[in-house]
Amino acid sequence: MILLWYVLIPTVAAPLAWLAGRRSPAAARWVALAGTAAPLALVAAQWIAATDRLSAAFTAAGPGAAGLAAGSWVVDLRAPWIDSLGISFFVAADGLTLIMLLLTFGLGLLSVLCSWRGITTRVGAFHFMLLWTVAGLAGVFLALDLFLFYFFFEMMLIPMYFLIAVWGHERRVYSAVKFFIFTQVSGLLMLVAIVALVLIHGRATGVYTFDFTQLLGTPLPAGTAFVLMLGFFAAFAVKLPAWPLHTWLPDAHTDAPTAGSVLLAGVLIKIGAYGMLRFMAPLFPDAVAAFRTWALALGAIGIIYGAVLAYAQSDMKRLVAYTSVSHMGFVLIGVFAWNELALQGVVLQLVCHALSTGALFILVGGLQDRIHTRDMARMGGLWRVAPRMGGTAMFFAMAALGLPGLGNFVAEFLILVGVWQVSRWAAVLGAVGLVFATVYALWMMQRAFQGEETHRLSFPDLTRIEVGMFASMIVALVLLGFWPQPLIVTARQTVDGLQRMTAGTALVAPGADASTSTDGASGGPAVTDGAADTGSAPATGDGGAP
Amino acid sequence: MAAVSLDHVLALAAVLFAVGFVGLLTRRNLIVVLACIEIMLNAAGLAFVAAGARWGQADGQVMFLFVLAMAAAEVAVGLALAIRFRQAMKSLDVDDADRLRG
Amino acid sequence: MLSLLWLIPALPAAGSVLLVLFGRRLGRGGTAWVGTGSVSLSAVLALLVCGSFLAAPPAGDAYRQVLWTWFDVGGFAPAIGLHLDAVSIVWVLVITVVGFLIHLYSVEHMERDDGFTRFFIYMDLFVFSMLVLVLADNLLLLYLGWEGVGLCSYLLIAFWQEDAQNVYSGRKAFIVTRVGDTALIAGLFLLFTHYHTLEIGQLMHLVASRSPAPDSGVVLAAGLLLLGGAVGKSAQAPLQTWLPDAMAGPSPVSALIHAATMVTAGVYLIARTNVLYTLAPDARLAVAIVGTVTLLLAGFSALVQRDLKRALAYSTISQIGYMFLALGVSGWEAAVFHFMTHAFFKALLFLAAGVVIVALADEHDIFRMGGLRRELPAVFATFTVGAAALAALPLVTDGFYSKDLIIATSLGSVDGGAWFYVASLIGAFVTGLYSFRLVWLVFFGARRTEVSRRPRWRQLVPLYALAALSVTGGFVWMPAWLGGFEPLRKLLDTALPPAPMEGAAAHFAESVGAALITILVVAAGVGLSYVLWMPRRERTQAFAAAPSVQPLVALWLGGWGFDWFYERVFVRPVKRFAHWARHDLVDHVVGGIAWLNLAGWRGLSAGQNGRLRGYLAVTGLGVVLVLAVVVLR
Amino acid sequence: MTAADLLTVSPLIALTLTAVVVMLAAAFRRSHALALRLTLGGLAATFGTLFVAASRDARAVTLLVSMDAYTLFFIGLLTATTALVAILSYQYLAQLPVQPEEYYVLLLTATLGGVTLVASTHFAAFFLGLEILSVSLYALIAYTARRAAAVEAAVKYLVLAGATSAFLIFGMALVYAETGTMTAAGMRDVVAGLHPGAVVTIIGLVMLLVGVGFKLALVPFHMWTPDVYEGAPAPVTTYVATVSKGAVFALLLRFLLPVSADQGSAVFLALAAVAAASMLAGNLLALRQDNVKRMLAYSSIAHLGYLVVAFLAAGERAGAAVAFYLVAYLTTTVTAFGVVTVLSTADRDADHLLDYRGLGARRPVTAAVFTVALLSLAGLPLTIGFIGKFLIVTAGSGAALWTLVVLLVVTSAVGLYYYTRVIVAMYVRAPEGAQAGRTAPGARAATGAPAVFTLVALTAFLLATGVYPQPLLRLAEHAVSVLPWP
Repeated sequence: MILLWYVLIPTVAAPLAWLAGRRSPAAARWVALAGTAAPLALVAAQWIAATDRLSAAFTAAGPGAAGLAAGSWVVDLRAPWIDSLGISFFVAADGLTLIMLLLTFGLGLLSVLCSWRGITTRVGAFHFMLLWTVAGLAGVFLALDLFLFYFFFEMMLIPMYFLIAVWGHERRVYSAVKFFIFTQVSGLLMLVAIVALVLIHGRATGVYTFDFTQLLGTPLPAGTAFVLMLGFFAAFAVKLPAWPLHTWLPDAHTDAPTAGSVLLAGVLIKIGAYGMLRFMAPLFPDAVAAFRTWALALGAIGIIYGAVLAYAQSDMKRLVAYTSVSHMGFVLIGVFAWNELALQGVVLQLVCHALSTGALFILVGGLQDRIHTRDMARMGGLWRVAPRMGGTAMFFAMAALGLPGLGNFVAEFLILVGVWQVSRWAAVLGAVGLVFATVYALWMMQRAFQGEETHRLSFPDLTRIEVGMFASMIVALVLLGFWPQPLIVTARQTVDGLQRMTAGTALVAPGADASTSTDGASGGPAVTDGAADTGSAPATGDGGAP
Repeated sequence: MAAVSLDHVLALAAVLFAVGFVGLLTRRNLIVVLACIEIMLNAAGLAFVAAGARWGQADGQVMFLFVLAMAAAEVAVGLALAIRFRQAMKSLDVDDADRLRG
Repeated sequence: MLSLLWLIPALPAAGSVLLVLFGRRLGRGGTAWVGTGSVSLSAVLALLVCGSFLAAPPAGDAYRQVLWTWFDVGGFAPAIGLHLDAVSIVWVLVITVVGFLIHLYSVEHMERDDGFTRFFIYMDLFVFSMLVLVLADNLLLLYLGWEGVGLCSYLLIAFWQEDAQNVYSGRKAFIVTRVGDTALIAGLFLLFTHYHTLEIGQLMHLVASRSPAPDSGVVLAAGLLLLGGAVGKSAQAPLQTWLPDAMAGPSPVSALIHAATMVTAGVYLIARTNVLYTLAPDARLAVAIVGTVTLLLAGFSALVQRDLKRALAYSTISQIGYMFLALGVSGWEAAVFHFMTHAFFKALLFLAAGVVIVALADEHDIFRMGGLRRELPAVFATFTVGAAALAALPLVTDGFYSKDLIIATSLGSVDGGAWFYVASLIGAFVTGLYSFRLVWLVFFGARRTEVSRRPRWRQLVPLYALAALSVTGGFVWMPAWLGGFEPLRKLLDTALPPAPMEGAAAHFAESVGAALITILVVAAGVGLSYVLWMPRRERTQAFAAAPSVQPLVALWLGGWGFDWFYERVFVRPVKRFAHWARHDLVDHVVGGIAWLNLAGWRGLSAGQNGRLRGYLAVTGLGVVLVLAVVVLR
Repeated sequence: MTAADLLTVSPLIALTLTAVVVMLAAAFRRSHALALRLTLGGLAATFGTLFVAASRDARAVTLLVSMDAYTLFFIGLLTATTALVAILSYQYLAQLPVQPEEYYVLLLTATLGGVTLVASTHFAAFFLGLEILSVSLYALIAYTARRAAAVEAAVKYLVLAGATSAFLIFGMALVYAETGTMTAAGMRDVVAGLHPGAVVTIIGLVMLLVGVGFKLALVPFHMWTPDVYEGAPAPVTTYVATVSKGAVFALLLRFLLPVSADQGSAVFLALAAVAAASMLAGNLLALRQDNVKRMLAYSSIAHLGYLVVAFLAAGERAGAAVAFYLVAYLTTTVTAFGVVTVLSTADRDADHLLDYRGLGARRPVTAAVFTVALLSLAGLPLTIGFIGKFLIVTAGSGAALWTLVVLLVVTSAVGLYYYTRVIVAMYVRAPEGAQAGRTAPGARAATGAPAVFTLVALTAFLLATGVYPQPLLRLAEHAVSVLPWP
């Protein structure tokens, strides 16, 4: 049942925050703080409690419910929902889920904090929307029923839309609608693909169900699988965003309020990667393999294109937004490389990018609150005015360009080394992207913080809340840079499981196997027949874990 | 007595129907427009009578009665509306009714 | 004692973190103590650790200390591990000792600067990164240090960040070196893919045991890729363009980073991975060619510079070219030797130059200096020692021993050749020419600018110490004809293969005759420079300004037009594209779709014109259309 | 007809009696409140009789009507919707200079027509129901006859409805002439056995569809929709948008159900083309529409297009999807137009986008209700509209109607644009001066407590069903299970 609380707490806190907001803005903020801090504490506790389980070697094999029962999943809850369509309220968490939940609530907390002073109008409603978004995000990462997943996937767009449209900046309406339409269209395409998959599965087996674990391994003709995979890919590529479906992102990020940008960049776009990992590739491994070259090309183009466009911006927030396009290109090529190195890199990148880009958005937001512009042409030399801010910006600029010693480097290195096994040119282009990253990061620093201070600006340096936020993010990034092992261990069973689910398909090339890891660590191809004996055991159930 | 074939009657009904519809398209006076609708309805009624005759059932004629009744009701409301129309638009030209658009 | 190895890099790191957290509260005095103190402790510790290493060499002549596993993904488990052997010892000692001296110097040099604390944060961070680089036991950790020093280099070049030009120079340094790093990291990918480890010792062992067989292409590729990284970091052709601009930073920075330590990281990397180059002769040849070309290009550029520090920068490039040449002809140990001596005298030169520049109120132009022999005698003395070492004046300077060794190796090594030998001699001649040109122009002749500030002990002590080292540093490896006292060589032999000196050429190269040739060439260079810039200074200048010569001088002054070329071929096209695409090309497609929708709306809305008969017509038309489709199908 | 039959048709009788009672009551005592109460009471009684009828298993009552679960489901839907419209009308009518009592009579007769439609199994009942509905609507649309717009709307509706009725009857006659059957069962057989050579039958079917398509406002018979929606009084618009369409669609399913079986047949193609055109044109037409009533009119065109997609997908699931979507669409539309009604004043209806500027601040509850309704129309999660759209996608995918499904997906994205325009107007602060010269009617309109309560209750229904659709879905499945699925 603990999993339900992750959705319920913010869901309940949301209307409370609204009501509290009618009394006083501060009350709403505190409610929202509690509404994100409580599940954060909860998920942290669960993480710690599950350490042993997570670090145990991957025991089970094979896809489906068997894999679920076999220890990689922490808790799962299954309740009937819309029986007649085979839809159930099926939530479960494994290591990857825990990581994503940590990210969701952690950045949710930061979003509340960074709005503490910036948001002054309709405070209650703002926090209502914020908590609602968080609830939806949590649901997305927990759902294992494809309908439920889609339900949450679409649901959280609504509050996010409001966050941008109501509390956003100049072109907020345009950006919000663009964001909304992009994600909706692609989401609906995914819905069509989901439904088609369910129907095909139903016709083959007589069981109509949206349960992801049962849908795994549905035999599909190659052409059909490819089309269905494209449906999923469309949704996740828009979310990610992959070039050329990215154009909503710079607008949305630029015009969103700081909290919105943080959640967008930190968590929302991670759904794209999460969905590819969790659903797309295991469901259609051969189709993904067939699409690999194209996806790698899109990812590589995205890396370079995003970086070049970031360089070309004069709006600082827009610049940061384009860096996301670039960084998510790494995620895309990592996912499609589909070996242990790359996948671990992807997971790490999700976390590190959330921290580093989130911090940059908070920073730009703080800057905008102070000098009422994001145009770097109207900045310059701000280091002299606010040295702490300058130093912080420098740190996160370095994170953005993948400086070793910070988590981003480990992530990007793992991704690239994994991609290298599959496609050298994609890895090389990715590495070239790092050069471009250097160009835009340093250019941003120069225009905003270095150079001559000509505009005679004067404003207070970082506040205590801000120092606290940035310090925590800096510590986290450095920690991840030198000791990312806890995260890797947490995600390991998930990654192993994914590898095994897709073992024997074109996605996991037997030749590439040796170069990754499986030969050294656990040996040989995955044992799929082991599924039979563990499969009879019921799912772990509610009592299995805290 | 040589029976008129069904096809001929239907053709006649179709011609009547077309006349009515063309009248709708070409005439602008509301009263005439209403009359054109009558023509079309009656064309349909004629077709029903012929169809009933083909199958030797009373159904076709019953339907014709329904059509008549309905046409009467429609004209009643239509004429009442025509009065209102005249008051509102100061004319009976249906083309004058183009305030609702876009 | 050896187990304290980790403290050597940790101390400067701690100093840096302390300054970040408490820098403001510490004040200038406290900052100086923390900043310099951490490095000095590190230096003392380094001496102790290295001493105990030398006194009782551990098994295998290397000491490895694994602190923790960095990460472990599917068997790829690089460690945060340190590796100490003869090569790292040389580097660690130079970094910490020279680093300490430069820190001490900086306390006085930077005393009036607003960014005092920031400066020491960066400097400590740099020392930390550099130590990680040379102590890393695997290539990934090495890469961490590698990028770390790149960052610090950027931060310090752009230290006076109010001036956009400085920031530009900093960015240029970072970006250009990162271009090389792309090659390096690709090399890492390649090596890992084939050998499943990046631990240097294990990797070299695997490479050696599997070669020459199927991997020879891989080894060649890996060698070239690593060379790419080295070229970037060590400012070798064709990525040398960033170093002259890097002189925008404070002089101690130039001394520490852009002369003594960081720029030799490439030398370190290639020496470390010498197995690759031994097994891939083509890659090694590439190293030699890069070195040769660079030492000549940079030497001629140094000849015409007007900015004191730029001249020194070009000389640095040139000297590192020597080291690359040495590496390329399998003279690994010679390269390391030259690195060490170069660190001493080049740091000295930069520090002295720093004093001069500050003394003349930030005057960089050597033609507006002059006559400082009497005004700044200590500086004159030490600078001259440095210049002499740079020019490799025989016997009394350390530069002579190391450079002569390289020249000899370039001829005598089985991998060497006459071309390399000739080139290195030309280089030596040019070096003599430009190094003493600086001495004549700066310290002799008429005084042109007032001296406003004179060095005190914190600056003088490092100058004297480095001058002493510049004289004595070479005595650790005397050539055979001087008695063959060579403890350094014995030390390095434990970690590096000796240069393969065989045959008649080697015999000649190691003889007194060859040394005499070198000495003569150097003397000719120095002598000519006296003639050109002491008695005949005006004529020389007139000659240089002559229309027929001017283009060549301009070419050399601009570093052979590399900047010009890159600007047009790489920078501008990208900038132009970025500017052109700044509103996102893809967005135009989206806009087009929106426009189509809008057009549809307009068209359809025009139909809703409120005319009843029109509506009827549409209905009728619809019926006809549907019927036509249905019936005629 | 037996006494048992009388019990079975008790909903029809109850509704008829209600109309008579209200009319008589108005003759004796002119009281708006009384008329409303009687109306609601009668509708409640009708609703109650549904349970009586449901408990009996007698099905067909004469040839003309069938009181099966399908019929009862839709009668319940229609009476409930009518009751909601009646409640929402009260405040609106009270502030107008008209005699309001007959309005309710017309409302009830129109509903009677609709109920007859859904119960009909024969052309006669079909035609009768349709005409009762239409004639009542003419009067309803013109109810505020002092407004020229209302008269114009009524005239347009009358002429077009009359003409298309003629098409319908002619089509019926042709089909009857060729096949000799006028029953729903017979029609299903005709459609199922249709071969391309039967030209007259096909022409007849198409002409029949013209009449149906007009009522449903499918392209190209949609032209009247925006004008009538705009011109009619807001509650009447609500009614036109809901009851009349729901009834006709229920009928369509009953009579032409086998169309979906043969995807190559002429009628199928015709309907598919109509559906595609409706989705496309409806959504595009609404794109930049500043008049909210017109915008909703255009959007209704698109929604009916979606429904036809589900209709064209064979199978019981698709039938349930249609039934569910009709419930979703009707309740959502009532909510949306209910907001328009509540905000309207004696002078004019609150139909311009500018009227909604800043509504979120002025009337947060009403704005929230409207937002939910719009989100439901857009088919976003947490609302009933989402489940409805999901069911349609499922149905369409099940029948492999990929072109239509993808078109649905793409065009509904356009829908997001115009729905959010209204939401934006309500919540996003307007630039200075944009509201100059425009009065905001919502600020002055008295808040009718029952109306607002109704709206909130409706909103709760939209949300509850959006989160837990299972009961309603079961009901819909049960309702369509009685149809003779292939």
